[in-house]
Amino acid sequence: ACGKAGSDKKDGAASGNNKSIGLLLPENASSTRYESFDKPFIEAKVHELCSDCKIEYANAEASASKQKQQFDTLIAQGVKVIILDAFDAKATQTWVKEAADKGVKVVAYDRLASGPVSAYVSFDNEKVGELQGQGLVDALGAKAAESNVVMINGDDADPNAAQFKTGAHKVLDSKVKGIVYEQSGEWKPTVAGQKIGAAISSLGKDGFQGVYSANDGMAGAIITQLKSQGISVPVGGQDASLDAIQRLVSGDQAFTIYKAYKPLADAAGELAVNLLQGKDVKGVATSTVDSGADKGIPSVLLDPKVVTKANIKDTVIADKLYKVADICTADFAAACTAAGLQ
Amino acid sequence: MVHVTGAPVLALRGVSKRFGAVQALTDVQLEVHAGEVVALVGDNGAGKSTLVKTIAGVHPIDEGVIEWEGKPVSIGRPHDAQALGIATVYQDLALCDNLDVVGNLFLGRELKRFGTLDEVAMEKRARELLDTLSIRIPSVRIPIAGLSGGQRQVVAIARALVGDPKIVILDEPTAALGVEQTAQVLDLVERLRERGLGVILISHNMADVKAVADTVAVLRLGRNNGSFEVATTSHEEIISAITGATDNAVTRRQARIAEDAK
Amino acid sequence: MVHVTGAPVLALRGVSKRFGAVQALTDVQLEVHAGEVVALVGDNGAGKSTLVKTIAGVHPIDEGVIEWEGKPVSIGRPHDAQALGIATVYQDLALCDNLDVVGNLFLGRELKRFGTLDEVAMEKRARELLDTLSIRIPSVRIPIAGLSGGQRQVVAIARALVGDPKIVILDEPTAALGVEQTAQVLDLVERLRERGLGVILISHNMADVKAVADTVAVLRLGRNNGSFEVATTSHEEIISAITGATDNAVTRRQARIAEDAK
Amino acid sequence: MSTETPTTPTPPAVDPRLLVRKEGLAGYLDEFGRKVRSGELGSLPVVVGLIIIAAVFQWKTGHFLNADNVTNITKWIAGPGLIATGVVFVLLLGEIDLSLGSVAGATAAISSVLAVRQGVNEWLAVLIGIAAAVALGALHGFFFSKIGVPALLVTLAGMLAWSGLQNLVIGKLGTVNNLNDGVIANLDTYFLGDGDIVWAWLAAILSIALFAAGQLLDARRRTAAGLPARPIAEIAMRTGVLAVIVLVVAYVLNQDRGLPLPLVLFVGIVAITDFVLRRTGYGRQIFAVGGGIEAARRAGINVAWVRTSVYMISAGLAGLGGLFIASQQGSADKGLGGANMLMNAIAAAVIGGTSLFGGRGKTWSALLGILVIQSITTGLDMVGAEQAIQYMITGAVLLAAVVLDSVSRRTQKSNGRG
Amino acid sequence: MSTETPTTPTPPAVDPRLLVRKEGLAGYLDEFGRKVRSGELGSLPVVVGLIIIAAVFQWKTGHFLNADNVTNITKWIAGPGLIATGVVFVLLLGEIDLSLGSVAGATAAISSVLAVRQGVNEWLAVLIGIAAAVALGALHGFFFSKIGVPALLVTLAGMLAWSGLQNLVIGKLGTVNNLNDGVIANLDTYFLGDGDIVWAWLAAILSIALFAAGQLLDARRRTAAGLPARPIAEIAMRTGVLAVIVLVVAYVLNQDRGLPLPLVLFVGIVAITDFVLRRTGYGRQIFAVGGGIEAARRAGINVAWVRTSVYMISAGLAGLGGLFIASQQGSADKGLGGANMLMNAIAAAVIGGTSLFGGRGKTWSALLGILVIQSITTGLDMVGAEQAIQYMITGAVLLAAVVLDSVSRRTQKSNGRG
Ligand SMILES: Nc1ncnc2c1ncn2[C@@H]1O[C@H](COP(=O)(O)OP(=O)(O)OP(=O)(O)O)[C@@H](O)[C@H]1O
Ligand SMILES: Nc1ncnc2c1ncn2[C@@H]1O[C@H](COP(=O)(O)OP(=O)(O)OP(=O)(O)O)[C@@H](O)[C@H]1O
Ligand SMILES: [Mg+2]
Ligand SMILES: [Mg+2]
Repeated sequence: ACGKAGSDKKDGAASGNNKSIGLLLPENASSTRYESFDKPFIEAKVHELCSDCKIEYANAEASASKQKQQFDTLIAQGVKVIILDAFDAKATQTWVKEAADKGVKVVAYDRLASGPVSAYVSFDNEKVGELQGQGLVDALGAKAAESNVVMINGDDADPNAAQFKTGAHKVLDSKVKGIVYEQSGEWKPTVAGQKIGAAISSLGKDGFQGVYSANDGMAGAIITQLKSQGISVPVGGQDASLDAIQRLVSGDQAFTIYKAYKPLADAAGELAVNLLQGKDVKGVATSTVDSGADKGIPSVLLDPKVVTKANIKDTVIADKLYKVADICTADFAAACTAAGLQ
Repeated sequence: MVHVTGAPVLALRGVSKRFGAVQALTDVQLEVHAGEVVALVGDNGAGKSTLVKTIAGVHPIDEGVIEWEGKPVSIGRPHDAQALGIATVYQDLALCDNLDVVGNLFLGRELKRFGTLDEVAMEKRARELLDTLSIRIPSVRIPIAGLSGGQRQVVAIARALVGDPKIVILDEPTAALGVEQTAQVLDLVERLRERGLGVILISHNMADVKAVADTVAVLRLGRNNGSFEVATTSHEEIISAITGATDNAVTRRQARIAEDAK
Repeated sequence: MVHVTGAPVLALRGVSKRFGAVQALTDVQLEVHAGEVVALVGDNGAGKSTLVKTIAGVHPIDEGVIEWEGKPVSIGRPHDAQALGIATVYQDLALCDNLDVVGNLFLGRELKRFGTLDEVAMEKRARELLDTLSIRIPSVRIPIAGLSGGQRQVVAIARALVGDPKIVILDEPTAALGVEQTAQVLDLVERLRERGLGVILISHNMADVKAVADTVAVLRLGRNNGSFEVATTSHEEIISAITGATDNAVTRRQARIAEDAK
Repeated sequence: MSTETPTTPTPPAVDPRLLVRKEGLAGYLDEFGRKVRSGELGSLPVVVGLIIIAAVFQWKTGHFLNADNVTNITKWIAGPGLIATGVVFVLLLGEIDLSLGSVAGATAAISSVLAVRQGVNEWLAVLIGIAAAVALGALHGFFFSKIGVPALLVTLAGMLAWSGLQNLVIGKLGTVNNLNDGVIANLDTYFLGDGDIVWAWLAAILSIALFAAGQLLDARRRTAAGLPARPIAEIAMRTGVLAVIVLVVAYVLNQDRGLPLPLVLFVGIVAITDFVLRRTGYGRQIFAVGGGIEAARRAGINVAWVRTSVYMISAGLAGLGGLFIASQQGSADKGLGGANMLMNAIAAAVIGGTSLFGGRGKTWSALLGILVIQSITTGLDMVGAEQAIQYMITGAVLLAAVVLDSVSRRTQKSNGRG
Repeated sequence: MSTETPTTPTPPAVDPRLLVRKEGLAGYLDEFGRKVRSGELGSLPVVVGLIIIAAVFQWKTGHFLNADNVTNITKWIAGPGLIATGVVFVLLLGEIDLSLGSVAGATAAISSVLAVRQGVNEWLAVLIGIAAAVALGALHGFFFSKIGVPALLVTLAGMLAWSGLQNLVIGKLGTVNNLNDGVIANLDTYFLGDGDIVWAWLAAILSIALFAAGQLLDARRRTAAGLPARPIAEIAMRTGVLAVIVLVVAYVLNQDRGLPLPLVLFVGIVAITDFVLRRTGYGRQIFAVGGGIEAARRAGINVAWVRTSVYMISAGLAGLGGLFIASQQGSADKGLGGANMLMNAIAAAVIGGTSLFGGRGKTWSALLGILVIQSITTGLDMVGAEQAIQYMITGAVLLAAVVLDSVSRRTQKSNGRG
């Protein structure tokens, strides 16, 4: 007499909530991008296309379990389209399938959630890692081939950190002399600072010529420690966070990776509204990707950019990510003038 | 015996106290004059310790009035009672197990020097105090946790003498004491009376009560059950007020033993 | 008085115990026979409770031998002592404040029914036990934390009677008790002796000791200081063995009072 | 031993100071009023809090109390709720276990990796996982009770070590998806009464009947032994209240897919552990150790064993909870059972009314507490509160829930003998 | 009051059972041996542990004890060490404070945002930040001691709420870089004796002289009052040991850039708090409350105020610690002061020898404990251990460090009266 939850069951909360789009973002502790950029940009785009649509937002705080709960809650609320930035993209197979059974469509955002998603919008994480590696090689310039590099990676428990790492290795392994020290910085600046301190103690002050940092937060602490020991080598990060842009201006940090959140968010918003209104997504999602058994997922794939002191104006400022005034606080005024920002 | 005159230093008028479903005290009256030793007696669970704790501010009273030198006062916490000049030795002692003997003796009334604790002066004074009570404690620097029951009791008694109280309340102070220490405490009670302090002494030992008390107040099941002048009352009268019957285990036991002896 | 025959049930031979820098017991001897009441007396801090705790397995001994029915045994934890048949009432009672009276009485020896606790049987038995000790406790279902000092003491005594001990050790069992309850406990001690149990009774009350004990063992500063037949020894002899001097606070106080009375 | 008649039998007079409850319903209400006034509220504040939370979110969102949302909430509480049940056990000892989150994570990792990557039979994998959890608990218990290392430290070390173990077991390949239709996957998707609602009703009614029968039998034995017993009117009332709650919940859940298996298992485990704690000698020993180690030791209780076994039980429950969480999120990953999970479990136990100071509490408090926390989380997610605000509100609501509880407990505390 | 002569003065005979220590060095060694045997080791196990850790890593890496690595370690211990000092205060009360990490994060956020984004004078910003931390502590203290909510819960709520506050303050623009050459930035980069080594030596020698003078004066007063005093030989030996440690550390640090400012400030604060705890009436009250709330209350101590003020102090110290961490990582961000930081701080306090059960401990234990933890972390970083392995080793070493400590404490514990 007992049975499985089936699609034959009555559709719990189908009651007229068809104007809601779910938005699930993975975390907010190690990066500010999600709530500072992704969320407002997506909301703006959705409202632009569908003025009475509502966004139901939740953040998973770096927990797959919590994200699943939020996912289920959205379905229970009767949401028909979910933009899902999966904390753990590998773990979503069953979720997406359950949703599909209930007629709920999922847009995989930023990370390719496994399962039969309806569309996918992203930067390629491995590509980001490659760009980071290339950025460091460029910063090292002619000496790159004789340079030893220290790598401070993201948290081992975060699946995305592994993809950044793979990408970076792809480039660095062949183009520099060697990786002389590699550790997880756990996405935590303090930890990263201590790791670089240990690296300096182990390798000596001239034991390495460049530092790969998986994100900007860790890069800040790494640079602080290097400076306090009087070491000056190129350090690169990721995220184009404000503090990193400031360090680019002052010359402390060599580069960061800028993923233009606006086009990403715009594409997601448009796809979601189209799905909600039953329109075809092919017009927006021009390419396709495969994910396990699910072939030919309509996709929007965007290219991340390397930001250096030279192209700040053309990237983050041009995209209105930051105002010049945000970057050029009193402390950075002189450097800004020198860099031609003011 | 010192003569009692004037208004009582401390007076309880119609005090009641309830714990959950238990009415521990009902409409209790009590008066203590300067230079008077009042013995408070009663069966186990009669409410003696509860009464003491209401006076000492440990349990605020539910109803009734506490008067101090004729004026009603409100005693809401132990600090209030101490500020009035009430020093209390509790039946359950209430010492800090982790502090040493000196620390416990002066807790809340530390001697200071340049604003910092004057350990030397306190240790000296502690040794003097304990000597007057003829107790042997291996060292005044070991934590209370390592003392015997009687040693702890003496420390608690000595604690009440630091400072300058007007009323000293002793809740079964000699329960854990040896014969010699008991004699010292009885001496101490008499010295306190001579110096004009009021003393409330709780004890189950009628011999001790008769030896030092001026009046005996009896509590029974949380109510007053008579108040007697010690000089004019017999042992048996007090005991029957305590047990509420002239035929009780004590008299039966005595009768039986007398019979056996025959 | 029952006649003592054969080997002692419990014998201590040269027992020593040290706490940190304090040598609490040195080379102590003690014998208890079936049907005998041994009173253990001594000044505060003499080491009586420590001795009891070594027998009960609370503090394992450092040196010496404990013999049970003639054979040396090792008592390393309270469970060992209980298994031998030693029931102990501690001076510091050691009850679980959060459990109710019934729970404490049967702790470690719960009555069961179909493998689960038989609360009904235990509650019934608890009421009977407490009645024989004529104590009034508002309800056997309130946590121990809400009992008066004497009520707790009676619960601890009743605890020792659950089970089937051969030796009962009572460490100052009547310290907190009223006159009636004290009489009941003395009766109880006599009943235990009649039933052929050995009893070790610690008390500072010489009258009680003389009333029920067969022999008196004196401890002083952690060493044996004499053992007396109660029948043939005077009050004063015992007290001077306890205090280590014939001139002590007790005799001085008596002399002074006698003088005042003149 | 004291079967002999005492020499001086005193009539067992009832203490005249004890306020006896009047007979019947009036007496019950009377006593209830007195208890509320003197601060013995029991779980009333939590229940009221729960009702307020539900009302507020229902009003804000309009579908908080919908059948499928209630189903979701009752499914999700099982995992963290089992961890919270484990927390109740250690709190009863007056101790803490910080490792339970990591143990849950490690268990899920072990079972999943065995079943999915090594191809071990899934039932066996689950058993091995739970056995491993119990073994970890035994290790904590050993260091704590035999070596004497403070429990906070042992379990802090455990927290680090077992999350390391979890990472190692999951390995470079990362997240392990549950087997389709496997044991773990079914934990989450199976419903009692799905298709045939009779079963769901039967389960609900059976639990009510068991409760009433137990109460009646107990009252009869007490009356027979001459002890005060609960009057029939009161038993009827208590059964009535329980029946209403159970039947309403069952009705609402039946509107969706029936009783979720995780809820049934969780409630069942809570009921069993509650029985063990209150009705067996072993449970009594746990309370005794929590109330006073020295007293328990002197009563001949094997304190070391009680402590070790409690750590084993709590780790086992946490391990089971980890499997429920894996089932619910569809996979075992490196982050399963992180620090937040543990904090929620501890908060749940305390909000539900288990004392942090040992010796007082029930496993039912894990159920009540986790229900409060999950309701708040779900509600806030539905309202779409911003992350920072959400943190603050969660913090504030937790505080509010316990302030009420604490204030009500104060009277009792101040009555304690010092 | 008892200045009157007693009627029966007993000669104050020394208890013959007390084993008195023999005079001179022999007596000292004798007593030391006895203490080791009976388990009163004090901080010896931690110190030995530290030496072993240093030796192992020196052997493994070859440059663990190099001047610049030692400098790094001593710089890093300041931030978490200050939080651990705050933890010692609450542990002395027998309580816990889970919010200290969040408080550190919120303080760093407030000060940085004020100074950098609002252009407030940086000293003022730092003061406001610390004042805010103290205010948060006061709030915890109020709920705990006045309302009666268990401290674990209050601070759990605080942990969530203040990390929300931290996120709000930092806001959408994210991570805030420290001002170049500002107060906070300098905390990390300033060295006493950088350039002029005389100052560094002076600071070291001054602290030794102060210690010796204090000990000598105390001994003289005691002898004058007829109390047993520490023999001169022992004072000389203690001073000697201290001098060797201080001078060796100073020498090694001078090989690099001199005494790091964070280390000097941290040690200074530990010394001051130690003085407050051991030598003032307020410190005595803290111990009393930790040893027995009811006894302290009956002694007329304002228990609520002592508790509240301790929570204020610990929050203030955590706030200061947060600024040190911000200084060391070059910025204030949303993750500063996360859960791991707090766990390390608690572990440090306990490893250093502060009891979790209240009423026993020293602030120096925060210094010792954090030194152990930081040495292990740095050593493992240098060896290049993997993250998962690192977690496990850290857990295992923490455990090993305290097992020794616990075993040695057991004898003492079993002597406690139950
Ligand atoms: N746990 C302990 N740690 C250190 N010293 C202790 C401990 N227990 C007892 N002592 C010491 O041992 C001595 C004997 O104590 P014990 O409690 O046996 O005395 P007692 O004869 O029972 O005294 P009383 O009549 O006061 O109860 C005392 O001086 C006490 O300081
Ligand atoms: N904190 C409390 N909570 C509940 N009931 C209490 C509390 N304190 C005392 N009682 C009850 O109040 C009554 C009186 O207790 P109290 O301690 O005052 O007795 P007592 O006269 O001092 O007895 P004893 O001679 O045994 O010390 C007892 O029945 C006891 O159960
Ligand atoms: Mg009393
Ligand atoms: Mg004793």
